[in-house]
Amino acid sequence: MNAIIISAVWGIIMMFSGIVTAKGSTIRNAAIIGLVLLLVCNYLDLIGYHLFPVDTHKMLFFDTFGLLANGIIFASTLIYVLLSGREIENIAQRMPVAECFALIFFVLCGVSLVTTFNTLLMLFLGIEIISIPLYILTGSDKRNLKSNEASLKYFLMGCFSTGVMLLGIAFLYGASPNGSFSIDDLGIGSQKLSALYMAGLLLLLVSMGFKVSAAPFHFWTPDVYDGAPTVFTSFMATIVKAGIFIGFIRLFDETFGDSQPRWQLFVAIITAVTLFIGNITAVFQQSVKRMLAYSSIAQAGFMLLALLSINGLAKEGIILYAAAYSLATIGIFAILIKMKDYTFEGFNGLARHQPLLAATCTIFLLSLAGIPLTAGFFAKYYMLASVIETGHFFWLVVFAVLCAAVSVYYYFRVIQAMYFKDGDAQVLELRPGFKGLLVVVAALIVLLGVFPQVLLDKLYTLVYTW
Amino acid sequence: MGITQILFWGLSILALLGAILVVISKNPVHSVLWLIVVFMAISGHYILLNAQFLAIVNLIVYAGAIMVLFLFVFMLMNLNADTEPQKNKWLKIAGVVAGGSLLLVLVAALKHADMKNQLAVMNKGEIGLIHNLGLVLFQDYVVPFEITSVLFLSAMVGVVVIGKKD
Amino acid sequence: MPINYYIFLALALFCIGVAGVLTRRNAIIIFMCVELMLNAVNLLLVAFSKMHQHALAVTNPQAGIDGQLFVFFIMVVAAAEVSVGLAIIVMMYRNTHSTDVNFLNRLKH
Amino acid sequence: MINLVWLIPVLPLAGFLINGLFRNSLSKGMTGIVGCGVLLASFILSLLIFGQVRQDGFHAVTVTLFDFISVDKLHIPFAFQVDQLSVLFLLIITGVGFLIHLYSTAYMHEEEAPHYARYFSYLNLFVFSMLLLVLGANFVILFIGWEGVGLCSYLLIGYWFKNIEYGNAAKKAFIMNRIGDLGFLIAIFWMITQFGSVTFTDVFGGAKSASVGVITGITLLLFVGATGKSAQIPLYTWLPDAMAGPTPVSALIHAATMVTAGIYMIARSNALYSLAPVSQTVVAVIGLTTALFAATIALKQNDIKKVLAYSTVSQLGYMFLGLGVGAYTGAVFHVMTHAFFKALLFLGAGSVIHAMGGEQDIRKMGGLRKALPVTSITFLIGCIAIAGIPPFSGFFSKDEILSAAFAKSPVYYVIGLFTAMLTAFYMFRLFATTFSGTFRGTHEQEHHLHESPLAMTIPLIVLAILAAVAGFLGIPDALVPNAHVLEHFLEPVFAAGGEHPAVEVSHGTELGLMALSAGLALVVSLLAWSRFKSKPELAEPTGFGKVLANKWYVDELYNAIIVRPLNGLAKFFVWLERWIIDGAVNGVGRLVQYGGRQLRLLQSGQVGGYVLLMVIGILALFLVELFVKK
Amino acid sequence: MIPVLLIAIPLIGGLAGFFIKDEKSARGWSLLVSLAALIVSLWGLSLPAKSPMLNADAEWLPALGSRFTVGLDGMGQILCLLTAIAFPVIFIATWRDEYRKAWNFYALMLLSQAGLMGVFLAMDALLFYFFWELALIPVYFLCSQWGGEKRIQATFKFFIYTFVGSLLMLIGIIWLYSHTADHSFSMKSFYDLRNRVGGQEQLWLFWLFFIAFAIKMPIWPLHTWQPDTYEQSPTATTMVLSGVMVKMGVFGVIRWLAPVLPVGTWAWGDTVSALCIIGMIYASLVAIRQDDLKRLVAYSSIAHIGLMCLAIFATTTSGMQGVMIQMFNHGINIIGLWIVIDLIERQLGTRKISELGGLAQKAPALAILLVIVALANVALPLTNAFIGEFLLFSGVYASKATQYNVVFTVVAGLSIILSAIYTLNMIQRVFFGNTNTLTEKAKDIRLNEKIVLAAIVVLIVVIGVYPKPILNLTKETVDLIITKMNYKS
Repeated sequence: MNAIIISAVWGIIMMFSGIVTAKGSTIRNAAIIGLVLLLVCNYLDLIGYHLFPVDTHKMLFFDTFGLLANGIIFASTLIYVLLSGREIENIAQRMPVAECFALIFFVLCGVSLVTTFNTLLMLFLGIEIISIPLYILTGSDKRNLKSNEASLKYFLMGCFSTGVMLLGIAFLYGASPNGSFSIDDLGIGSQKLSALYMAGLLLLLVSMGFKVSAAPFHFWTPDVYDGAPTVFTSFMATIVKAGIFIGFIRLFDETFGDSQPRWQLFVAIITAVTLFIGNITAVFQQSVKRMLAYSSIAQAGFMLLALLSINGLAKEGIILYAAAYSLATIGIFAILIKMKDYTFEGFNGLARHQPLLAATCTIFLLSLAGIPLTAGFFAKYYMLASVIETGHFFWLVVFAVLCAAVSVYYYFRVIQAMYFKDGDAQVLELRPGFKGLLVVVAALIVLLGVFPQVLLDKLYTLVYTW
Repeated sequence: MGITQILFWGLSILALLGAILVVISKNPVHSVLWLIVVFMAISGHYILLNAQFLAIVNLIVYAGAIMVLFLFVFMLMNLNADTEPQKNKWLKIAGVVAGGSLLLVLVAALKHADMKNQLAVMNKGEIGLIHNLGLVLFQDYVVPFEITSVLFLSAMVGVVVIGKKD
Repeated sequence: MPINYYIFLALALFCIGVAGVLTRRNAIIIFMCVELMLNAVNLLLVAFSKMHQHALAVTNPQAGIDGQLFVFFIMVVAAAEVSVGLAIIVMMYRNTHSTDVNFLNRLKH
Repeated sequence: MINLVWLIPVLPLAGFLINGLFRNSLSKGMTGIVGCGVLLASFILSLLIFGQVRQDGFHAVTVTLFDFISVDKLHIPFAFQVDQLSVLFLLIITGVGFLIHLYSTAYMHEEEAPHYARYFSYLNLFVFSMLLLVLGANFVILFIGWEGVGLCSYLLIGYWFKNIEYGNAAKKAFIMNRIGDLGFLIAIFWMITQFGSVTFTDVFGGAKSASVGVITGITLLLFVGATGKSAQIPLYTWLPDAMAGPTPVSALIHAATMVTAGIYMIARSNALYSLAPVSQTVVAVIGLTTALFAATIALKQNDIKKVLAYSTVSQLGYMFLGLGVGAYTGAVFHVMTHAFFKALLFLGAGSVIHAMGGEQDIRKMGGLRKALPVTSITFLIGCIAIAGIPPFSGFFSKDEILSAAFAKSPVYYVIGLFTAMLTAFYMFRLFATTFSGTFRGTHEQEHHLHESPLAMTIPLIVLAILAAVAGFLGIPDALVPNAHVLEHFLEPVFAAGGEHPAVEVSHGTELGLMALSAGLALVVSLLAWSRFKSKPELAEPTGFGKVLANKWYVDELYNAIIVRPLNGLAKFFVWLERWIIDGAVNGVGRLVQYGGRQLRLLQSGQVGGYVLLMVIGILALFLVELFVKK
Repeated sequence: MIPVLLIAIPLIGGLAGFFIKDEKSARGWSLLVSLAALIVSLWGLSLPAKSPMLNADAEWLPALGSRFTVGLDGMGQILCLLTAIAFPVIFIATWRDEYRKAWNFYALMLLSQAGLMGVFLAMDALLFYFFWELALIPVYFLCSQWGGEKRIQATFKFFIYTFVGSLLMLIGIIWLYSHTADHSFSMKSFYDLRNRVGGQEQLWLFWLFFIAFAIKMPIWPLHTWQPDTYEQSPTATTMVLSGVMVKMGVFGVIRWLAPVLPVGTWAWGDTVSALCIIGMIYASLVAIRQDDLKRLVAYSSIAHIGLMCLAIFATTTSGMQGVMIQMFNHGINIIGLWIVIDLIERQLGTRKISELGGLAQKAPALAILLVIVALANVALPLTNAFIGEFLLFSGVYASKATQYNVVFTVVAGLSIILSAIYTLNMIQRVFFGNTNTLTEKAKDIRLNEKIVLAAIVVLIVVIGVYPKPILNLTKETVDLIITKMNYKS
């Protein structure tokens, strides 16, 4: 609860900070303070110290899983703001910085809801609170037609998926034995499911799949990620996606967990299609930004494996995956923002001019590709292991690794461009702090890659003592 | 067939008809108007189902506020029927076929649902009254209720930011 | 009324909305069709709410009220969405003088 | 003394290392001293050991140096076996080898010092390998030497590496040898699985309990090895080409070492062959065929060394015939006498070539008798010996084989006899063309003609004496009873292989046969002499002669049925590699790219399209739900 | 202790190497580090087999059941020794090669050494996988950065190829892990799996592992990355690749496949053997037609490795011993060949056989050393490779795991002949004959190269004459593996 309230309140503070000062850095610092506060409070929550003893009437449920996910998300956001926060000012000729930060905080509020919801209503509200600011952030570069277009596409399709989701919720409500939206009451057990229940489940799967850009409901992703200002693409592709994924897992674990065998096949199909489309389509992209959009689809495919096999490993893994994926993607986007040219050619010879940038970028890319010694490896490891643990869907595992191999192709294109091709990659001005932070992020990724247990220890003990 | 049944069928047909006309009207303004008809029909259903509060809110919020917003925008943009060029015919057909098959499939999926003897009671029950709803809303649902303020805030901020001329 | 009727009615409305989204090119009309879908869901929820009330009235006099409250929240959200959506459409219109979604294809592949 | 046997191979090895490593700093004189000295020392050591071995009641001694390979139950020690057979070979190798080394110091004197040293180091290595071969107490050590001589022949044949033709000849020798070696190697593996050991004593001891099929298989495979090393059909073609090397090398290869390896190995394995009659027949038939075949080719060769080379192949065929019919002693006897007279002939040919300034074509020689008296006389002795005219050595050894062959089958005898006549014919054709008549070379050559230096003539003389008298070591019982010294000496080795299967021929018949062959040889020799004395065959041969001159077109045949198909296959594989296998790999990559390009088109940029696809996705999920049984 | 040092020295040395921004110092540094590793490796050899210094164990991922367990058994000793010898030799031999940003080059080389050491030392499946990939990454960068004209495509193919394989192996590892009794990645748990994993499962699990190893070795038809990569890589890296890295595949089969999945190994033995043999003949024939020296050696390597793989599946002690010793020998010999090729290329700027000739006149020392190395390559007796191939072939011949042992031996034996053909062809066309305008200006080798090559030759001969120490070293490992492979017991 701490996080929800503080993020909402801090959003309002940010909103009004624009009145107090017009200086971008002040506002950004305020945001950073807010994020640190969020992290601290969330940690307090995690260790059982609740600042706001609110009776949520079982609307929300705060467990370690959700709170840990929150922590990861806030930390990622902090890193994101530190790395790319300044860029928000660059689109701020059209967009007041304060409002942008306010929206970001509102999104975080939504994410905290999604990670801790206990009724479908809260899930719905959380998703909407995430979505609406995002529509706006996507379109924040108002004069840019691409940004407009992305925003409108995102909005229209987002509404459509909301409709689908609501229909699903309605079906579930109809099927629920005692007329409730609470996920405690929806768990019907493992007996034969009614058609209504199944229909609701499928529709929810579709709409949540839409939000995490699972194929074939992913079509908005490349366009929106491409069109949105890069700094917000970074935010959407990482923090938001990770948050929604946690909610996704939570929904299917808590609500439908008992009837897992019934819906696993659907998830498997969606996962396979997502992996396939994400990876294959990314291969042909010419723009790194768009490639990253497709890669985010591909990564979502991998995360869906956790959904397929909801078990201890999966829940542990999804946290690690969220962390690994967010860190690496935020890092790459932070570098991408500094590039003058977003195409692959634009990266040619970067290693010569900016060895540090290239080196960190390489670590991020390696992490995304899932090479050992980076966090990405263990993230993928957990995903694969969780599915293998279930003993089914072995074909999907094999398919997933083949797709992972394809992913190497496009990630390594960037590395090739940076290191092995000649050219002069144009980079915007870099602050030393930025570089330092990149190194820190890269170090974090390597640390997680060698000792993932640093992050997972707490979760592990909790997951297995449940 | 009692009066409620007749009303049910009448409203249903009205709603469906209105909905279809929303989709096929050439003139956007007509679409808006037909949509209002649909909303009214649905409000009628709410009343039949003894959900008076929702019926009223539906009328006020949807038919009243939201649809007026739509109309405003149309007028602001001065859109009329001619501005919308025809979509690719095949896409249109595909759209209709897809919508139709979705209906078919959903109906097929739910046809066998064990709902035969479940009734949506009409004209009975107090839960739809503002008194009951209000109590529950401000007791059990206070958290979501407060949370929606965040939703509205963000929507407000967004609209201001986006709508502001620079 | 048997609940099935409501289910089918709501589904029909929903699918008409879907068909509208698929067939129309005007962003606002598409948006209206989405509203149609939401209303179909609302209707369904209210119908289910009454069904639950009927079924569970003995044990719980308040049974079914959740559905109606959910509808209330949907309306709230819809209102917020409409404001944002229309703002976006207006912004779009300012730049392109069109609300045609087919016009939006700078981003593809 | 016997414990010092390891010194015998190690000394040449040391010579190899000294000459090889310090080839740039050693003077030619030093090189020659080192090269010959180590051989002489080895020869003396061999003599000393021989002294011990020839005492009555000597049993084979095994000297183990160290554990070579020891895996699981298989133990292969690096061990030497000293017995009558190996000592005999030791003497031949070191003795004749020494003479050849000595000869070489003069023959190769025009080479630059480093190359001169290189030459001697190769020679030493060659001898080392050969010594290893005959001393080895098991098949693996034997095989090491076996491959070693193959390597050295490669190095020596290709000694003048600037000439690409010589290089090809060297390569051919090595590869042909390797083909045979593969057979040998497989035989060794078979022995390992069959007997769990490769040591001679274990293998021969265990052979009696093994099935005939197994023994036949092993022996046939061993014989495949032997055909490679000892230049038998079908792997003989490398030997004539091996003339590319310096002439003393040819002498070494043909006389003392290398080619006799096959004979040695089969003689050594007599215990096995005695148990496998089929193999024996194969050995005999192949040997006989080779003898005849090579002899026919030799008839029409004009290169002095080529004639000798084919005669070697032919004589080796004789030896195999001897082995095949069970006359192991005869075969070894022939090896010995052959070593003497063939070394003599080659060195003589070398002397001729030396005098002729490198010319090898006998059509451009003639009348050399006057200019090269020592050479011509010794060469004549060699010819008489090889032609089988009594009482020179070749007669006795050849006759022993022929009589054994007669005992086995008259057909063998008839063909053998015919071959012997051919031998006499082509040898005297060679002698007559080269040494009598008038000189047919250039004036410059005529001026240059001279008898070779002492270092060359002394070996010739020594060998000539040996070629003349060595036959008396094996006087057949038919002539003088119990005068066959060699048979008595070797008896322990061959007795171990079981009883001699040859049907004894009565002394009377044997005498008759002897007389027949001696008479025929004499007649044919004289015939050839008179035929070519003054009218050498200078024109290009025609008709059947051409076929013979072209060696029955065997090289061409091999080229057509082996080399070219192999090349074709290689070419096909290169194609396969590029377009199919790698093509498949790249194809997968390209397929992914193509897929990417096509799938990307789904991303049409149209919202309507996206929603449509979403709806289709939903439909698909529901259809799965409806229709897929779970 | 020693295993940790073996990994840590090159790892830390390599990381430090990135910061020595001076070509000469970086070169010296890397030589120093690699020599230090060699000393440690020799120290390890001097210790008795049971010495506690040879093992190290530390907590790593307790929740996953993976520990940082490293140890030196006989096979590890021999391969670590190979790795430890290879790097200084490579550094010395390529002392004069020029690299852009050389410090990065040397640092990456050291990192790859660390990865390789890790692979050979890991006694924990996950750790093994970790190092397996880690060894690959630096090599990828080395090849792509400093390689030939088509380096990017070639090495990329190599990378993806091997990556696919290793991912499949990862699946296999996880699958096995989830079936271990104590949910552990330790080698012991894996070795105990043979009773817990059914035959049917072993059948497909086998391929998950084998494909990874087969790609690395490489086994026909998964070999096509190899010639391209060898051709395009800088020679120093090619030496690492062919000298040490391909042994990872062989090693993997011996340590992580055959004993873990004996039924699968037995069931697929014939299939794999057939592939190996096809590969041997095929590669030998293709080698005959190569004009590029590097490609020729690459194909010859395929043939040699094929034989090793064949012998593993023969499941005989002598065959396995042969594999052990041959892994070492092949590494030494092929590095020797590469050194010669590098010398030629550096001097004359070409690797095309058709453009060379007559080098023996100009560079006799080089010619002699090459001939010896090449003869070792064709397994002439008294060279190290003879011991290896003799044991390999005898192992294959004696195999009871297949009924086609004789056929396998004979057909595989043909490659002996073929190898003689291409090797001699190469020697002849490069070194013999007359010089041409290009080779006219060739010079003989310098002292450092002479020393390195001479050292290699000495190793070749010493092992060829007295292989016993090495055979004894690996005896225990071989016995263990063979016992484990005999699944019936």
